[in-house]
Amino acid sequence: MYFESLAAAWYMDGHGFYVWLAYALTAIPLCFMVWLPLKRMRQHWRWIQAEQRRQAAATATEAGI
Amino acid sequence: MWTIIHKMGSPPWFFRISGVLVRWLLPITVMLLVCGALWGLLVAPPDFRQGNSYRIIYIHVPSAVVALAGYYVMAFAGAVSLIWRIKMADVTMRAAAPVGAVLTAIALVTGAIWGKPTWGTWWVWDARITSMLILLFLYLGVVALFEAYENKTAAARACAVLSLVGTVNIPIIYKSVDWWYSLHQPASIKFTGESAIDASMLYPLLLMIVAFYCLFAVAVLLNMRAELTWQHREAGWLRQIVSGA
Amino acid sequence: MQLLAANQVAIERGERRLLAGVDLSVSSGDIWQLVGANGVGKTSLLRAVGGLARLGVAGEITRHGTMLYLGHHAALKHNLSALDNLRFHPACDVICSDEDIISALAAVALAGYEDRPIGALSAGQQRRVALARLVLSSASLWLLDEPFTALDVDGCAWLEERIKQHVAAEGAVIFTSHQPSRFGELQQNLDLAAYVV
Amino acid sequence: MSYSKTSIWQPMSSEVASLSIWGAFARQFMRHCKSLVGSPADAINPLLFFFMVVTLFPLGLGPDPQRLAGMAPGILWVVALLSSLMVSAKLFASDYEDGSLEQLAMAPYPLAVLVMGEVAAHWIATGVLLALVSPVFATMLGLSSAALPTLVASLMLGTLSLTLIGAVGSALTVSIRRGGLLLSLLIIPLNVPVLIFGTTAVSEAVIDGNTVSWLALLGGLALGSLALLPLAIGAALRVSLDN
Repeated sequence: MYFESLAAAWYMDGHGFYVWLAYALTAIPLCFMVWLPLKRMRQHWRWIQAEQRRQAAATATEAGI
Repeated sequence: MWTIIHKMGSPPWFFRISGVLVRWLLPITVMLLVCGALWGLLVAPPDFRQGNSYRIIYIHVPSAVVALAGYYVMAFAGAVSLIWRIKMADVTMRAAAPVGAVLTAIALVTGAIWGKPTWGTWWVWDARITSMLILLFLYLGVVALFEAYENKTAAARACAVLSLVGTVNIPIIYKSVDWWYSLHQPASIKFTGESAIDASMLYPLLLMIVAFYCLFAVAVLLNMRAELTWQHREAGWLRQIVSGA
Repeated sequence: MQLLAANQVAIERGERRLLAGVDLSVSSGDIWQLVGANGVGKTSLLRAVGGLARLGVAGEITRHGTMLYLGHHAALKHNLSALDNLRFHPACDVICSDEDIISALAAVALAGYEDRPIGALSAGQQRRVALARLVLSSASLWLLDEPFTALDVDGCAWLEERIKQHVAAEGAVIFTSHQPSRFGELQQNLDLAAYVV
Repeated sequence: MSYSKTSIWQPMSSEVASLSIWGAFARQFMRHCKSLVGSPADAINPLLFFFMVVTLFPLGLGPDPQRLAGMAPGILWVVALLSSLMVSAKLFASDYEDGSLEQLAMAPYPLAVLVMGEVAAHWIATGVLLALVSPVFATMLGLSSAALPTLVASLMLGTLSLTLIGAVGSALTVSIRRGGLLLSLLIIPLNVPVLIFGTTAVSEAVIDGNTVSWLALLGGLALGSLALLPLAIGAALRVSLDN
């Protein structure tokens, strides 16, 4: 490690604010970029499962009649 | 070759392969990103002229590089969709556009933040930043055009035409902005030559570039899987996967 | 002579499937009417057959000879005269002299209107300028989308007569209309309800 | 009024003759020219727009002649770009609405060629006209008269590219309701090289520098656009017809 302490790494001779801000502003959209399609996928997945349950219920009642 | 193209056009096959791929690629990408970021932030020595602010390079350059490459990936998918009319190419194009736009935006924002300690101002009309800004417009154009069409098959076609025109134009735009800048370059701003970069700084940069490529691939694949799930929500093969899981 | 062969044509718009498995063979002398409720895909099929709609059209469509398409819109520029509109018609299917155009306009009861800007004509008159193409064109297969709308009784009679002449002269017509069987024995119907997915 | 009741269909004398591809191009060109003569506002409005926006710059920047003259190349070119943007929004709109586009697509000639007839007429009515009138506005901004020939030449070549790029954008957005803003998003980035080369050519002319190479670049762009963009315009129009 180049820095002597975590505090020094945080401060970075006065440039810490810019560097950490840049990394934070990169990390947030990157997380969203991965999380959003996963969330969409999960929603579609649930929709299909619900649809399957509905169809199963429909065929069950038909068979009952 | 043809069998591969044919297979890639088949959603069930793609869905299975991409599932395996993502399962492996996602952890690897996260690992690469964390390692690269820690290396660049904490281990690499500071630049002798810019001090520690140069550490932004480890996200700025990779995002810019991958954003530009992403446009070519998108345009290639567009060309495949126009020529061979493979629906999967449409899905790829649609999935790549927002990812590329986000990466371009990241490159712009980090560039601006880097500019403050280096040049004393948040925004400089530097050749590369200006080119990135135009690339962002090109990406946003594709995304907006896709959203504006009601018929999504037609939307994919229109976007393919647009991204191909854009691809031909990108080198011209970059070159013209370069000339424009060298004509107007203010004397007060100086750049560190990239050729002079030391190996101890270069390795984490290369690592981060690889990591960003992986991230692009993962994000595109995830988008494609989400889109395919919706498009084939009525299909038997997908229902089997869902009920089997 | 066969002018058009459509084999197992399927049509989808966006994600919505409209029709599937449509077979249609049109030979010279045929009058085909596309029948079906609103939104069933009559216009879409007509456009697919003519090659205007390409996306989402599957199946095999073979065309022999030239085609003339007349859609809902008349393709007339409002600031051009009737004469200029026909002379520089965007379909560019024929070269015709001014005399030809003037007599064609006379045939659709628009004698003396050739120099009026289209914008100064009524909707029905504009429709008739568009129909004048049926006199000028040499196309063998006519694709007419709702040709009888906005026409008066005389106009409808003229159009029926013109269509009969065309098929008698080895031509063929496919048209859509809400009124059933205008041509009685002469026409064949393609009921699209049978192909709805 | 009565419909003629000719019982036997007589083929017209000239009906079998068909046009050459250039004839078809020329016919579309003539059609659009006649239409422009019929409503000259389409050609005059961009000039008026140009005039008015050029008037705004001295009001916004101050009347200092030196400063205005320094900025004149940039101002003139940016305004030319904006007015081309404005007119290209309407390029295919009426053709799409009145069904002319369907008829063009049905014509037995490549759509790209037929549409180029229309684009050529549009370029002459807006681009060439603007280039010819631009010295008036340039003089008002104090651009040195030595630079005027270069300005006219650069606008002449540049507006050809601008028109073609605008036609691609117009073809892509013609089937979209309220596509105006989208159109600017699509074509402004593509117009950047034209703007840079054009402004630089005029600026170089002011300082008596190397104008030829910049004009050559503009010419190269125009030729490249002429070679490639008609295909894109044709493909985009077909897509729009399918939307």
